Amino acid sequence: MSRTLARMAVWRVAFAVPLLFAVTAGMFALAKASPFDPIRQYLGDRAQTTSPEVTARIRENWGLDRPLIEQYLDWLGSLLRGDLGESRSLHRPVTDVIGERLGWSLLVVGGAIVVMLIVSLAVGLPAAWRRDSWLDRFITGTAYANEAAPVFWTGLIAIWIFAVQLRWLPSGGLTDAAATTVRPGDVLRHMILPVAVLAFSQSSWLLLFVRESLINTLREDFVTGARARGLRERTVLVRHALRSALLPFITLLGARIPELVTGAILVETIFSWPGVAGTSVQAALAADFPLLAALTLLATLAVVVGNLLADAAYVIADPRVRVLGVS
Amino acid sequence: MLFAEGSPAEGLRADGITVAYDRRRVLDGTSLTVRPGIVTGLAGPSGCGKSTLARVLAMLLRPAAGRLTVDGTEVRRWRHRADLRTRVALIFQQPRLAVDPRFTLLDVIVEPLLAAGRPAADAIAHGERLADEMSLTADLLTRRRHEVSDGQLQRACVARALALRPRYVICDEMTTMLDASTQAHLVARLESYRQETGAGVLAVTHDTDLLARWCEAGAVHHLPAPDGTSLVR
Amino acid sequence: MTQTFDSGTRPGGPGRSGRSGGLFRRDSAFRRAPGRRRGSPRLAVGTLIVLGLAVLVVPVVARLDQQLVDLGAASLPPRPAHPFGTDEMGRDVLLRAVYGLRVSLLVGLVAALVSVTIGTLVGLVSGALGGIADRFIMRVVDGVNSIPHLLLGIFIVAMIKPSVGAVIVSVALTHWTTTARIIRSEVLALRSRPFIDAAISGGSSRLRIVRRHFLPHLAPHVALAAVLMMPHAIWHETALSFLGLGLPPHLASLGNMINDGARSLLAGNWWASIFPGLFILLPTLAISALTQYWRDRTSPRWRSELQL
Amino acid sequence: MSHTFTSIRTSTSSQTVGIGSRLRVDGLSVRFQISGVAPDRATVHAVTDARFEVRQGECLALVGESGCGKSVMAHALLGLLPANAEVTGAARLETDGAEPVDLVGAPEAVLARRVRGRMIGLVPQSPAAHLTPVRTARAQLAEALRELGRPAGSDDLAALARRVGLRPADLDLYPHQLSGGMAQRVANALALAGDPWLIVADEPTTGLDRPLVQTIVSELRRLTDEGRAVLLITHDLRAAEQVADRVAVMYAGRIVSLTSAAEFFARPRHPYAAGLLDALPSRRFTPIPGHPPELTMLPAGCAFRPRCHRATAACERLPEPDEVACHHPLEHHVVR
Repeated sequence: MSRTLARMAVWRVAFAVPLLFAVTAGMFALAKASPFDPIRQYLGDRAQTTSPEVTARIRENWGLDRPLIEQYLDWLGSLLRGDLGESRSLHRPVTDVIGERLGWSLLVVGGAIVVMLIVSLAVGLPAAWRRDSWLDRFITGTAYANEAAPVFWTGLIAIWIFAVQLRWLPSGGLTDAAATTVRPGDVLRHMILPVAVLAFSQSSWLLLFVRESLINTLREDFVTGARARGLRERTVLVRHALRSALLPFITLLGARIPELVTGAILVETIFSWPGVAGTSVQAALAADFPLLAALTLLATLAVVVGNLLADAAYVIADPRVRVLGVS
Repeated sequence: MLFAEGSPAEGLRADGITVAYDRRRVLDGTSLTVRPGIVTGLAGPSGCGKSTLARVLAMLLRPAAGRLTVDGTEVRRWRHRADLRTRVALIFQQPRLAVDPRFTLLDVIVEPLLAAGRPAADAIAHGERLADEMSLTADLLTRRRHEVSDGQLQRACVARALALRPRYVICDEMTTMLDASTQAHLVARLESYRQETGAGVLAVTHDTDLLARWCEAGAVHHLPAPDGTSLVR
Repeated sequence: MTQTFDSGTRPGGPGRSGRSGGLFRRDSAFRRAPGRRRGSPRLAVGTLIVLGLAVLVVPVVARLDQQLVDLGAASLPPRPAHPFGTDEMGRDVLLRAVYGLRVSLLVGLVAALVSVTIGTLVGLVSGALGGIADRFIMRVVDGVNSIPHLLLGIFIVAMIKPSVGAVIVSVALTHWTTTARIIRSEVLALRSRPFIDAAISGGSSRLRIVRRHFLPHLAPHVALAAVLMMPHAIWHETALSFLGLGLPPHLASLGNMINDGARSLLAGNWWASIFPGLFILLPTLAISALTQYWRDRTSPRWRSELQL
Repeated sequence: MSHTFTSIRTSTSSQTVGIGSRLRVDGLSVRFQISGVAPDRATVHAVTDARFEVRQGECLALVGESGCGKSVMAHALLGLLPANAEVTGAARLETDGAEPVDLVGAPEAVLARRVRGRMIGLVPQSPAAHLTPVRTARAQLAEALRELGRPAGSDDLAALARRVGLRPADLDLYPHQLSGGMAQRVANALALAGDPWLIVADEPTTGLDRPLVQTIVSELRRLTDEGRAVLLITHDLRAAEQVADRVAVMYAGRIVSLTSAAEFFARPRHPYAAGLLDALPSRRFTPIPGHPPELTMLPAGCAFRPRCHRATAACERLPEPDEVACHHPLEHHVVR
């Protein structure tokens, strides 16, 4: 089994390298084709007043006049050395910008994953168990409605209800406006709404999947086989139906990471949470290529690692795949 | 022989056929000849490559090595490009998988005739005659796959196989899923076709009674078990 | 013999011996009705017709001046004159929401069609070629899929000036992968079916097999993919607009409206944000309900393999 | 004390003197309601008015063309039918010294705790599909033994494995790694885990090679000689011939003939039974004309009438259900 895992890990890494190269090349090409002129954007309103020679000299020492390939290789070289370059909009090294914000994003996304898992299992399984009862119809209905509602809209509604009307929770930010230091209790209170909204928006899809998977498994021959052997209903459900129904659940968690990142971008924007995902919006608004490129790479890496972990967990859990390995 | 075109029927010969599925060698230098006018048998435990050999004989699977000749002409091109492919008909074990879910039974029978360019009205009339020979009643012909039993579906598949009057008919476990009465009926129909046209039939099955009753004496080939271990495993 | 019958049961299945449906009726899950047809699609169809008419008729009847600002009527709560109230610039929320919906539907439709076309072509090529080519194409698909859609969208829009075209391109370029994967697996599954071998043995040419077997089977999947892609595309267009990277601010777009409304939300006037959101929710919910109903009816109908 | 499989006849639980336990099926009918089709075709009459008995130490073979409703019988007896099935009539398990258990009305709890695995053991069709794919055979066997209150130590498992012809090491395989024969043996072991007195074997020989069918048939024979009752449901007449004491023939959901095996195989009196035997390659190899009727549109009277060459006007009426349900049974049909 470990041989399969090793083979799969090597295969995934071998595949990830060309992918990251392709992503960087794509982004670089798109950036070069973009109508925004980095020099004028850097100079901001001073651009009209500076003489052409000055802009030419800036262009030169930024190396923007060199052939594209050279610029790309130069940029890639620095990238590999860990120098992500300078953020044009924040005028600080990209590594610092990401360094101070990544932690907060992981906190919200991590919290959302935990809540998402618990909610989708706790609600999806009884819905499947009592299929077509009023409970099931209510759960499925809300899940489909939530699936159709954009997360930024549900976020605003959450703010309106809990922050504006009921005043239980702060409407955004990391700490109270007045606070000078970052106290855990304060951060926790500020974290509740973002995590809840992100988890709620993601769990509806997962919940429907868990329900569907269990319903189909209950129709399988091996469940009838287990019942025919005289096992108690609970044993059949837990040790036979659930075990094989929840297997694909693991791989799909890996597949949901891109949606999770999408959700994080929107949630951090609504709740003005100082995370790295929200920063990508400012970077985009300012056409800040270095910061945006780094963030996109970071997200892609997160997804590749996520898929690797999910597939590894699947190989461990499902004996059928253990020998063949996941392609 | 009653075949209109082509060279005299000398047999469907497979020599030294080798087929491997990702490292596992399913057929290793297997040879078999389906002589015209008689019923040849092919037996062997499940997993010994019977179905693979059947698909090679029907020119649907290119072997890794070996030669296939149809009445003296060597087969060089396979599947779509094999121009002798309508001379050999293959009947599958699972009728439900061998029929497109959207086709009615009549569509199934008539499709080869239409593909050969026969005008629609003429093809349908011929198709209805073929269906009648398989005692498929008219009301069945408008039904689709999920509205008929395996037995009725396999009768349509046999009618389809005989539509272009093939010289060789390969029955790959044709009646394994069916009951004795339907089996007796299908075999009787193929026997009358063989006597009428002098076609060669290959019966692939592990049912020893059927082989003994249907095949020519002494014309039954046995393929070894896949890993050579005792059959009971 | 497996006589296959289509067997979804009527609601309340006669098999039950009349036990009332208590809150947690002690009735084993194994004895529950094996899946029931959903309600009728009338509500969903009705919603789509109403919205469709609104989008087509209203812009002709009530010309909307995009630039008009009437601070006197700023942030009025819902009232007969303004059923959805007015926003902080005094513009009628309902009228702008209809215009916004029109743009969203347009963007959604075009983006869905473009992405489904690309996806179908890639899926067909990958499925038909098979072997090494298929594995390579699928690696590319996995690659594009591993970049979060919105982030890629943001990147594309950031690099080309925000406009309707930019949004369409970004949504289309990020969503063709799901369709490609569906079409490819359908083609691969179909190719391995014995009835394709039977057609080949029966003399059918490659072209005829595609026309008689592949297209009729793939058409519903392509249509379903396109229909399912619509709400997803609307969702992304409104998200980009909400982030200020979608349609230009002055243009009435549901995303912009919700974003503008957000500022006044904290002051308690909720209508400027909440109502436009409904215009995103309703079409999406209606489309998903319709596809759910359609999938129940046309997928190989729920079949109880009665082992007779 | 490892779990030894003493033969039922000598074990104390059943008196060798009394008639022992038996299954009595009396007027059992199973109908399925299906929707989405025309009302007149909405009811599938899978089993109608079945009446038979199986005693300990006896093997009853239930034979018939596929699609005649015999496999539904196995699931009906164990209460495993889906919810859209309506089961009426009676099927009683009668054991000496205990009041009878009626399988038709029994709630799920009684079936799960007292009947399945303990009184009735099911040997399912396509055994590999009836094993949970993500758990080893050993885990499922040990779990079955524990739930049925039997010792489940490693030597008990080894004894049970050897009992059905498996090496103990085979138990560590997953279902997808088992060959056809091994899966069949694991299914037998699971069916015997609770030492039930009635074994229901649902098409145990379908799709298996001849030599494998031989081992299964001799295993079923051994179970009967051990004193268990065996209900063999199959369309493989050759297998039935080697193990059945009595043969019930089913056609279009009804039992049309219930006779001793000797009489069925040598001198079949029901036209359909004769037709079934004549169709065998080892006999006349002549088909029965026509098709079996749809179970949704059964003709009035004897369902075999359209295909029977001896049909007369009398056949409009349903024949009395006795040994041979036919108005004009064959008297001296010799089967070559």
